[in-house]
Amino acid sequence: MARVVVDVMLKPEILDPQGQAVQRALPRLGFEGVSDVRQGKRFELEVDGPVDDAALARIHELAESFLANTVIEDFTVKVEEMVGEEK
Amino acid sequence: MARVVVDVMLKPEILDPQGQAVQRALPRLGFEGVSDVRQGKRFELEVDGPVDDAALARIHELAESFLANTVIEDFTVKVEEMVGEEK
Amino acid sequence: MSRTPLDTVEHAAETPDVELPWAELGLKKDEYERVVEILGRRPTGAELAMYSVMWSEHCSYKSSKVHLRQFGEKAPQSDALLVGIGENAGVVDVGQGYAVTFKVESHNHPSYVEPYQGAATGVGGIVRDIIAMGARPVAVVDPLRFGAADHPDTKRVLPGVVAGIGGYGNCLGLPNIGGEVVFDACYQGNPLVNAGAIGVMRHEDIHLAKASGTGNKVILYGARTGGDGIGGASILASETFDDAKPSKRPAVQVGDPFQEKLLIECTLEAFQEKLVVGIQDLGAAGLSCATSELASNGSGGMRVTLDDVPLRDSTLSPEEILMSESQERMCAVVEPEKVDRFLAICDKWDVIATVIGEVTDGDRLEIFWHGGKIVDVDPRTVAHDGPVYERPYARPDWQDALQADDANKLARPTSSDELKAQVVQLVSSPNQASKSWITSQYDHFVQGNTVLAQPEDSGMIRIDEASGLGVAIATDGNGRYAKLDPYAGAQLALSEAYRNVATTGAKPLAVSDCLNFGSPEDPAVMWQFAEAVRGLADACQQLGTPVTGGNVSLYNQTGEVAIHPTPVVAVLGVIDDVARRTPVAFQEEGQLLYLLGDTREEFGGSAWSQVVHDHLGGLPPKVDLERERLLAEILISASRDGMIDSAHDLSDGGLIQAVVESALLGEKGARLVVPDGLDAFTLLFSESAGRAVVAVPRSEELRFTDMCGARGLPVTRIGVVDGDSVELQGEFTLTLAELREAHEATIPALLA
Amino acid sequence: MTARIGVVTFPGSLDDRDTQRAIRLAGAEPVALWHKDKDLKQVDAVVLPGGFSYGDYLRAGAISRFSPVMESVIEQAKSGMPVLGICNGFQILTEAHLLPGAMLGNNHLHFICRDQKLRVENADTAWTADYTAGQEIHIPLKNMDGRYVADEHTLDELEAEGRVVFRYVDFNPNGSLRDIAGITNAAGNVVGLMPHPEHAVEPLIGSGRTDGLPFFTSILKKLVNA
Ligand SMILES: Nc1ncnc2c1ncn2[C@@H]1O[C@H](COP(=O)(O)OP(=O)(O)O)[C@@H](O)[C@H]1O
Ligand SMILES: [Mg+2]
Repeated sequence: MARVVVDVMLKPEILDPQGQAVQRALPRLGFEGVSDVRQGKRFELEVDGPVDDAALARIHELAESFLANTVIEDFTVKVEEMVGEEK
Repeated sequence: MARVVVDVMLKPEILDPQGQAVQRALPRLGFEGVSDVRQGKRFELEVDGPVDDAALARIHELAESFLANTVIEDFTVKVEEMVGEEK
Repeated sequence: MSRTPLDTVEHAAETPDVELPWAELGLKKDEYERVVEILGRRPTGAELAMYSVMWSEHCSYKSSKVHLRQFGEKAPQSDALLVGIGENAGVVDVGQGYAVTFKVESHNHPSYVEPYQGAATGVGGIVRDIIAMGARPVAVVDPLRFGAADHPDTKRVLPGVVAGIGGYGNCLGLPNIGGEVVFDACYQGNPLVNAGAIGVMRHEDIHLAKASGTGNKVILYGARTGGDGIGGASILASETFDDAKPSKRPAVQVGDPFQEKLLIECTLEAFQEKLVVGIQDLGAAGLSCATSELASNGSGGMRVTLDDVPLRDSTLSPEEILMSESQERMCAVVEPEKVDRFLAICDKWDVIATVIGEVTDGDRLEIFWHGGKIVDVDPRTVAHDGPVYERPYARPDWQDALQADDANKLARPTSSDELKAQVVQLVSSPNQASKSWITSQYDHFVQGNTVLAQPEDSGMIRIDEASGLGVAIATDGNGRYAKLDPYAGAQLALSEAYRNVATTGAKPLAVSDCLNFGSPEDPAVMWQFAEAVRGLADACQQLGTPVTGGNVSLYNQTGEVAIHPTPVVAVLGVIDDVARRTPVAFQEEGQLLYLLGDTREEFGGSAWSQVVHDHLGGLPPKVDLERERLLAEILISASRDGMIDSAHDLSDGGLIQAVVESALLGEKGARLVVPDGLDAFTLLFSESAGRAVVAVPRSEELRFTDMCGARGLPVTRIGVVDGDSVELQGEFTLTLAELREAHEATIPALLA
Repeated sequence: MTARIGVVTFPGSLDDRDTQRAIRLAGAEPVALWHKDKDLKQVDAVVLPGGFSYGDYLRAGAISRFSPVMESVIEQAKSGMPVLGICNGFQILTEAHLLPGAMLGNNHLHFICRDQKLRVENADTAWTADYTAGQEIHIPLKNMDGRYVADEHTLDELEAEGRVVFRYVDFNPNGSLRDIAGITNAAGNVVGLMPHPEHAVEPLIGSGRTDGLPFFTSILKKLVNA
């Protein structure tokens, strides 16, 4: 069992009103110094069996054909490693 | 300038209808071997200035009070390092 | 994980001295002792879980029951009532073989904690009540109350609530056809999120929540069961009772409207094939409620194997499974030979369905887990024999002073300019301003039968394409009036909803209500509650509109401070042909404007007193139910015979508010004159009840005024539909453009 | 003879019954199609109705696009069968790449329901022949994800080929690029739009106008005269 994470973000040239709404709210919350916010989706897939190159390639294909719409979105696939700070 | 990423996911015990819908669709797409899918939000914040501990603490606070509703969601804050494969 | 040994009935009998955490589960000592007495032994953990949730205020109505009885005792004789109080929702005959079911419920507290999901699951819950009666849901309404419009937290709560109601209702394909949005600081920590739904069926399709027929199967279908909303039960699940795991047991549920849409479709298909003997939705208290109610309302007992419940979280204990409030689940009782077909329909709709038990010939509800019997109770004692309190109540000592603080003595405008300024101030105030920023987030069109929706006086749905038969619904409540006089306030809420239905041309038939109050443990609040119920029951009796069901929400208070007593009343009406409906909007220039009813100096609790003086005191407008009935008859006749082409009831904000709304909607102005015997100020702002303003084509003028005269309804000509401004002769002129800006800019400016 | 027009029901479709009613009112025969069946029951045209198929989870239309019925719809559409996608149906058509571009969340982030003014830009498609080019109509609009986007090149191409079928007039309700409310494929048989013509077919109901009826009479005439 392993966790594969697919992050899907709107392409940079596509307007992201959700991200903008967040950014606009920040000063009101007393929060300065953020020049841009983008909001996207994060998928956590629990994969049975080993995540070898073949498995990754298939997840890549899944992301490309299904989890993201590549007309408007970019994606990244990564095998989860715990980074940073967890709440 | 640095990028800080806040990932917001529904707590594991909370129903995730979106993730379930994705998971249920997978076999139809000929994709087996994924035992669970959770869908959450990813916020990419472009921060001016250095991301020191103080800045991270404030982003943490922002995530807790605004980006996530901790009644139903957990979040993680991390400074972006390029990991894995980028499309 | 699990305690050893399993706390079976046998084990409970052998270990009478084990202390159970009844207090943590919300039971009082005498209540726990009563459980022990009923069972003749200590309860098992699972039994304790069931009794504690079913005997909670929310499920047992223990504080309110003694008062609510009046709705039955005083119920007017009504041929229309097919199913009354006590079922999931009341059912009313609307003719041509059609029956309509409707009900309003609250989801106040969850909506404060998680506005989107709290409100969304509120819609989900009320819709399941409607399906459980055998009906196809056809519309929803949402009476809402928030804290001050400019309070920062309102900006968190309101958009989330509205998005949640829309997100769920829109996704279910239910047109939202009415509701209310009220702002008042008293709701700051306790917003009121009430949701109502209407469903339609043929008489023969009415279903009830009962499990009958030995051998019939109990099928649980819909979402898997998770650890939602089971707070206290987790204590029972822990190794030792103080080693709880609360963090894993969310108090707020997440709704899945898509799952609910599938639930609607597969349930209706099962009804259509006559596969269902009894049915119950799973709402508060989940399986505890569904199994005990189905069993106690049926003829036999029931045996359930809890291991067969499909779980989302495999770590759940049996107690938690019994208490889980996971959304989008239903329970059906099905004859054995029809089970396969039932399961096939569920499969067609991708809905998980599982046989979890069967009806037995005894009279016990028995529940098994891992082979052991963990529940063995008389289901009636769980579902119906909960405690009943006669809580003390007393008229609060401040009530006299409040009523003595007479709003009629407040300073009135002294010049035409001041009068004009106050008109603008009124129509732009948050409570009186256009709510279209909110209501445009709701689908009004889906199902293709919406005749009237926001901002009409009542929502109206066609239910028969061939004949044009339709139903109308309006919900109203005025916490300010009720604070001044809860008895009259409840009657005024009913009067207004009744009037709103009649204004659109429909005949009021029946009532549902949602009673939102503070803590019943406060005698002053309990008095407000008792008065409001008495007022509503008396008024329903007099108007001939029975209460068919409703909901009570108590403990809406922060610390010692309760919300205004807020009885919200929904009135359902019927119209033979929706082509005859009367809209709010002015239709044609030249039509004559008539004011129906008596206008008195009545400003207590009025919008004017709030907006201009930030004042609440005095007495609310006088209640005159016979007048309401007469007004309704006139409005209905006039609509049926084509004597009026628009009508608007007068309520908060008075005449000027109504005229401005009709003018803006119709994009046609009005020239008004002050009739003899009234002053301009009273004409514009009085909130006397029992009134409406109608537009009468000149060709109908005589016929209409003769009809009013013959029946004794005061009718006063106050002007004409004309131009592109609202003018009060000799006082002021406001262009429609100015009025539109004033009326429509407020809410977006506060919330967008 | 009359035309048989299929209306697909996906799980979560909402306006399927309304669309069947509109087809009936126009004088054609509505035929219910089921998402799990590849069989199109020999219909002459197909409508993908509005709603929230699969709850609009993942992306509006993304999951439905992979249903069995869509295999047949895609195949038939490519060989010329008229297909109309309304709202969620339009989203499915873009996800299925039968129409270019994509639908995103409204720029104001809210669901919006209103009676929307549109201009008919192309009255030559299978579904718009009963309108005249340039005609302005009012059709109810109700959606969460109505923002049409495509890259500049695609947009220019759509414009150049006259494949923008409807444009929002006076008010752009969702931030759609170039005010686009509906488009067609190069052959003109596949049309998608966000507003709901099926909710503007009876004078008393919904918006109280009948500006949507010509969709259904257009296709009926085309099929009957074919
Ligand atoms: N939360 C809401 N949801 C749906 N409709 C609403 C809501 N709030 C107000 N409305 C609608 O807006 C219109 C005006 O509301 P209101 O002023 O309370 O009406 P009235 O005074 O006639 O009861 C009515 O059609 C009402 O149903
Ligand atoms: Mg009204």
